[in-house]
Amino acid sequence: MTATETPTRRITTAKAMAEAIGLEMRANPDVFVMGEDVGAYGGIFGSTTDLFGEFGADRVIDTPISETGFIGAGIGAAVEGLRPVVELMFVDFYGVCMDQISNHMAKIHYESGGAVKVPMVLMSATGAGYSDAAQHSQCLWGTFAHLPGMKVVVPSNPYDAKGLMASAIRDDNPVVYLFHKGAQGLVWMEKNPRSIGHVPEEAFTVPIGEAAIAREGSDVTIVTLSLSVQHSLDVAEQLEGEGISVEIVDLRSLVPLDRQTVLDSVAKTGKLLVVDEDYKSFGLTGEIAAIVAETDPTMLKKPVKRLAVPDVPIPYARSLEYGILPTRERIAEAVKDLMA
Amino acid sequence: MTATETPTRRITTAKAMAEAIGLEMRANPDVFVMGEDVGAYGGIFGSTTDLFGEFGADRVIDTPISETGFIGAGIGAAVEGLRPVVELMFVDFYGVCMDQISNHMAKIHYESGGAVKVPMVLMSATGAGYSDAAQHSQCLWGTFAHLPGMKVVVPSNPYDAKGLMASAIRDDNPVVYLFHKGAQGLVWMEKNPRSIGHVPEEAFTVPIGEAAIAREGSDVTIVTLSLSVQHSLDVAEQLEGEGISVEIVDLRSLVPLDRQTVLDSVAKTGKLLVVDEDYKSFGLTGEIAAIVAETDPTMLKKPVKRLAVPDVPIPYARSLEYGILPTRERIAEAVKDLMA
Amino acid sequence: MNPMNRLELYTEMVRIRQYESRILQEYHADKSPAWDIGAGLIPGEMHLAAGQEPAAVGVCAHLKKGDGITAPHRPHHFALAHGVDMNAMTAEIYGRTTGLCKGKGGHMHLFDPENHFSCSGIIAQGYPVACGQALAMKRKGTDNVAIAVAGEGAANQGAFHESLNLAAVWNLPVVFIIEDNDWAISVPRSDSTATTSNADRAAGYGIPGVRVEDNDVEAVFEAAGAAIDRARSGEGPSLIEIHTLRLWGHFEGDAQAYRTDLETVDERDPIPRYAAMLLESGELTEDQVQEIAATADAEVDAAIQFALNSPIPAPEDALLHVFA
Amino acid sequence: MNPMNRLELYTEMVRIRQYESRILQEYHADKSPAWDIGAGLIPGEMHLAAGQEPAAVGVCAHLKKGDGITAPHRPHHFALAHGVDMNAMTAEIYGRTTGLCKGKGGHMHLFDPENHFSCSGIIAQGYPVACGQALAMKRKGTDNVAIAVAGEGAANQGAFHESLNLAAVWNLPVVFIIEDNDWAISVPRSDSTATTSNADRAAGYGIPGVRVEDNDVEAVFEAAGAAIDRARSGEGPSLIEIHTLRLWGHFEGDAQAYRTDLETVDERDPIPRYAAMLLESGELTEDQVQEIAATADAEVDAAIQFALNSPIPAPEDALLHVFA
Ligand SMILES: Cc1ncc(C[n+]2csc(CCOP(=O)(O)OP(=O)(O)O)c2C)c(N)n1
Ligand SMILES: Cc1ncc(C[n+]2csc(CCOP(=O)(O)OP(=O)(O)O)c2C)c(N)n1
Ligand SMILES: [Mg+2]
Ligand SMILES: [Mg+2]
Repeated sequence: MTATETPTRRITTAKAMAEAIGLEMRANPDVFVMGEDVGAYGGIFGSTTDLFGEFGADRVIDTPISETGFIGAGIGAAVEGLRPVVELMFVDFYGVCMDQISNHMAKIHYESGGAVKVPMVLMSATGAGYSDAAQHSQCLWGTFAHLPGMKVVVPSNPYDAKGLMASAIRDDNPVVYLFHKGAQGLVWMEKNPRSIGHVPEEAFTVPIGEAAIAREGSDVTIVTLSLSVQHSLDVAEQLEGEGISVEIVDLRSLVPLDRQTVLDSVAKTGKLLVVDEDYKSFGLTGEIAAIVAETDPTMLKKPVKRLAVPDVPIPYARSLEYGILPTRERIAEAVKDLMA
Repeated sequence: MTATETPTRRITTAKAMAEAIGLEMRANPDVFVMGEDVGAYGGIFGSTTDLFGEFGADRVIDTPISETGFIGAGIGAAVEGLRPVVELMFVDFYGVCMDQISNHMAKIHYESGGAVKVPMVLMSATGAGYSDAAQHSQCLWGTFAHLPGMKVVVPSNPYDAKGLMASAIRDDNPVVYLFHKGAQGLVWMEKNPRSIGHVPEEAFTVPIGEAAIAREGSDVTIVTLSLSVQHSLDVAEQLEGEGISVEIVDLRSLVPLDRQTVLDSVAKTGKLLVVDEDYKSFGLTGEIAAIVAETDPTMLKKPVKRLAVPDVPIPYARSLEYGILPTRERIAEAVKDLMA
Repeated sequence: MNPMNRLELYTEMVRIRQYESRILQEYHADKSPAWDIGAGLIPGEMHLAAGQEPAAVGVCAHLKKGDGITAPHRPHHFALAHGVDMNAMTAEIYGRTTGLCKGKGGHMHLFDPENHFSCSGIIAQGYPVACGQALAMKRKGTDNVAIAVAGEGAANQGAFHESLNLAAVWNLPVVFIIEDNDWAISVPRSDSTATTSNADRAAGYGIPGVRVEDNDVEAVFEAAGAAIDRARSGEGPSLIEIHTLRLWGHFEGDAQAYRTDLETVDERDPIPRYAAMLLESGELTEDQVQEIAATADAEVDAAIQFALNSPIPAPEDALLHVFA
Repeated sequence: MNPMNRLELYTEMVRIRQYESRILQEYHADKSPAWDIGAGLIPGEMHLAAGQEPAAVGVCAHLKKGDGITAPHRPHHFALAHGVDMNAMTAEIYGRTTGLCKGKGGHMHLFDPENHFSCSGIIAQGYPVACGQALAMKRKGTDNVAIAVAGEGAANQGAFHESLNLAAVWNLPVVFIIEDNDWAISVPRSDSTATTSNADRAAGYGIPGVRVEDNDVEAVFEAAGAAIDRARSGEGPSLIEIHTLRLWGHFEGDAQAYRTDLETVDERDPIPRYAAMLLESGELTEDQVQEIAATADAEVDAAIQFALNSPIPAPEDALLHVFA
């Protein structure tokens, strides 16, 4: 810790991401950034704020709107030993470049029998809540986590955002880094105060593959991630007043998945609610429930509850959108159902 | 039934698909076929055999290798009231065109508030087992089923292949029709005799959204689909000799998913094995396990077993490939574990 | 071109500008105190097309019943010029049950099947869909055409290439429009595009390519007329790039700090320029200017009132319309 | 070009042809009685490049240490011409632990980092990766180049377009090669491609485009030399389309019933033609012809023996190498 740092320095998640990238860029000339509007604009969701000013157009590179082209170029550069951090502006755009991501970035190391490494970070914005509708509001982390060969991390707060970014850049594997727009702490979007928090100035890492107990509790386990951790913490504080003790597991990584932390918590509480802003079926909520069902279903004192987007595209109007998101109200209701 | 038909006429799955498409094309001039090598070649996996000869290049259209282009064109044509059947040669190529599939084909009806219909079939070949390696051997149905707005069907035998194709073409929604290469009954690939079977000559439908009990049993439920149904049937016959009674649920549709048939079978046997040739995590096996865990985990006399590709890309060498596929041996072993 | 048409072109541009101006105003009206993109009567991203009216008006002047358009994330000008109902469109932007899409689509996903109009928020992905519309029109034996619209940034997306090739190989009645407004969000054309004219790319597909340089509605009208005639008569697709102007930010809230050409933006506004020309030639009078503005104002006002008076969707209706 | 180079070009073509011929033979040797694609010592799809040797040999003659190649599903000729170890490559095709990829990749996924060589089974998707290699080469201050190879069918895929534009905008040292063998599986070029020369498309990116019409290794050598020099000296990318010949089926097992040009295929074989020319000019003797064939035969034989003598991977090794 440097002398100039105040221990309570509080920054946004967006700033934490950019700070981590900047520190790694300073430490390692092989690290560079590519993406749409990552340069002078600083990233549409602030993930590259101020990097262009420090590192210039040679290391913070604005790209054409050619995601297959520049993500593929990131792969080629990584294969040659560089460490690109590539931004896909919204995760919803994965479909124009998923071949490079899932057939190349994720598989080259395996296909090559370990001969080739792809040390690349693919970061992308996720999430709904501000009426950006069906093509700009998805989470889709379940889609990435289903496909082998890429690590998938999803921070819920500024500290983890910085530490996971450092880990991701230093990792010799492709890491998909998904951040929720609503947890970035952006000035122009409604935000939970938890999107701003204490983050040390110096470089540090948060290990990929380890979940965190975001809050200890004894009655009900909520397994969740990203913005839903913030909501769940709010709900847990509120329910504490009603005498319900909620434990919150913040997964932080989906691949590798920290199964043990999930199981330990469910073993303790016997009640599991999985909260996810991704689509419900064939995704995260199913995987977490299955982990318990394949380990020991008798741990469960109640059937598992899955709260996620109910397999509909994200609608535009606020009333409709909040009709399907895992809001605090729905989380609280689900916890209470489990307690009933 | 026509007079010329012998009730025991047996055809391959591939032929059954092509026959269904041909019948629908005869019945409805709005139906047409597009894709790579669907014309004179008859589809790389035989799904359009002989259609070119009957209907010509105007209704059985070979496309450039432009999946985004021609799948998008299918969507545009469907929006205008035609009923295109579009082939994506291998499902592994989804990544070059997934935006059209998941952001357009699947969402237009919803986004339009029901004003626009997209009556399109997207058919694609899936599956491993013949050393086609990491980019030509995937199943990926979990990926499609996770994303809302498209129905997803996966036949396991010639009869269902024909009936589901007819239903898919007549459906006013986009239907993703995934067929396993190894269940097509192709002359140039190792095959299970179950890939050839009795199929009536006339048009008929198999309803989308209804699972089938492929075999009744009382000790263990196998929930599975596609080629794994054939394997599971083989295993069930073998285990019958050892006094184990296996019930097999052939899901047939993933979207909509017939949860009740799964639950009824598990309620009866109390033991659930899910067999899937897709990747294990965040996919089908998790979803099926979760359905039980969220309904009533006490139905389970044993922890659920999930047999799927263990989150690795599909390797090339036969020894490696069969090291990770859900083979008959692994299915039998898993059933026996559940009986132990 | 006859004076009558000129007046119509002018009137339609003013109508669209009035629309965008009012949406601009209404959009920002209730986003404060802390400017919040999700707040207010019009939430979400908002991409307005002020300055780009010549493109939409010049093209759509040639369209008739049955012709289609796929527009991108910046769609209002083409929607209005093509006859999409202003009330229903506005209600959609306000997220109301009377909207084109019952509030499910929003400003980037406007669907009007009657006019074969749609738009999408994914760059260049309307191009393939327009090819499919054109394919259907051709198969049905009509002389209708499909218009595919995208920005100059979109011309570097794979879908652009695949669509032009497909349309050319299949000789489809589609006209591809590129609106070159110099910017793709903050990225100037020179950083994204390896050619100064996308019309040059048409040769790679053996189709005609034209670049209209001066954001002049009549120049667009001429170029579009030739391309649309060609498509209608079965001669196949064309590409038209229109050098136009993004008068405002990429989306509302965009501070445009990156924008090097901001100083000259106002003087490049195509509407006052066109008005001046018509006034000068006597084809338009000051009175008419006032009258046209007033009519547009009234129409837009009524549309906004219609939207405001329309019901907000019930939350549970979010579950409808996944499947037909 | 001096006689020495001609002999080398010839020798390398013969070496590759010998390789493809032997793989053809070995591949089919144990697929019967019912021909089963997954059976035998070499299972899976097999795309051989016989007839296309001039493309690989003419291009790779200019490459040096540090230069890279991304090849498509039909990769052997480029791999061999670029110096990928024949033993390790063959062992990979036989799925052995001594293979380039320990048996995980197979014939469509050959990775040789030492030679910066890779290939992929997804059409045109090697193009962007080559741009990235070129970007790395440029950032590292080397004068190395990346070669991106694809078929004429691939030139209609979006990745082609995005890559050419990206390489041009960023002035990358990459040379894009299109091998036009007239067919994409069963689809003739005329049904897939809206231009008779993909070289025409280069103009849309402001880069040089050349079409080599006659499947002649020397013509390829000339064109490639100019493009590679250009790339090395920092002047940016180029596109070369080579009109070549698919001597055999798309993949082994392809009956080619669709193929209208089958009759003239043999007479268009570029190797006998080149041999005849060199024999005629006296730069090659009949003795040398025999000797070159024998040397190639011996090398290929040794590679196949190496593969056959190598261990088959243990099934549980399938779980290795998901992550580094
Ligand atoms: C595939 C995809 N990539 C990126 C985006 C994000 N995005 C939205 S608009 C835009 C810029 C578009 O520029 P241009 O095509 O020139 O249109 P303009 O906004 O100037 O009208 C970008 C990058 C997107 N919507 N889709
Ligand atoms: C994205 C994608 N679409 C389709 C295929 C299936 N496919 C493999 S090779 C091939 C034809 C390729 O033709 P061309 O590019 O001309 O190369 P050639 O085989 O003639 O060498 C096709 C369609 C694929 N591998 N990837
Ligand atoms: Mg623009
Ligand atoms: Mg070819």
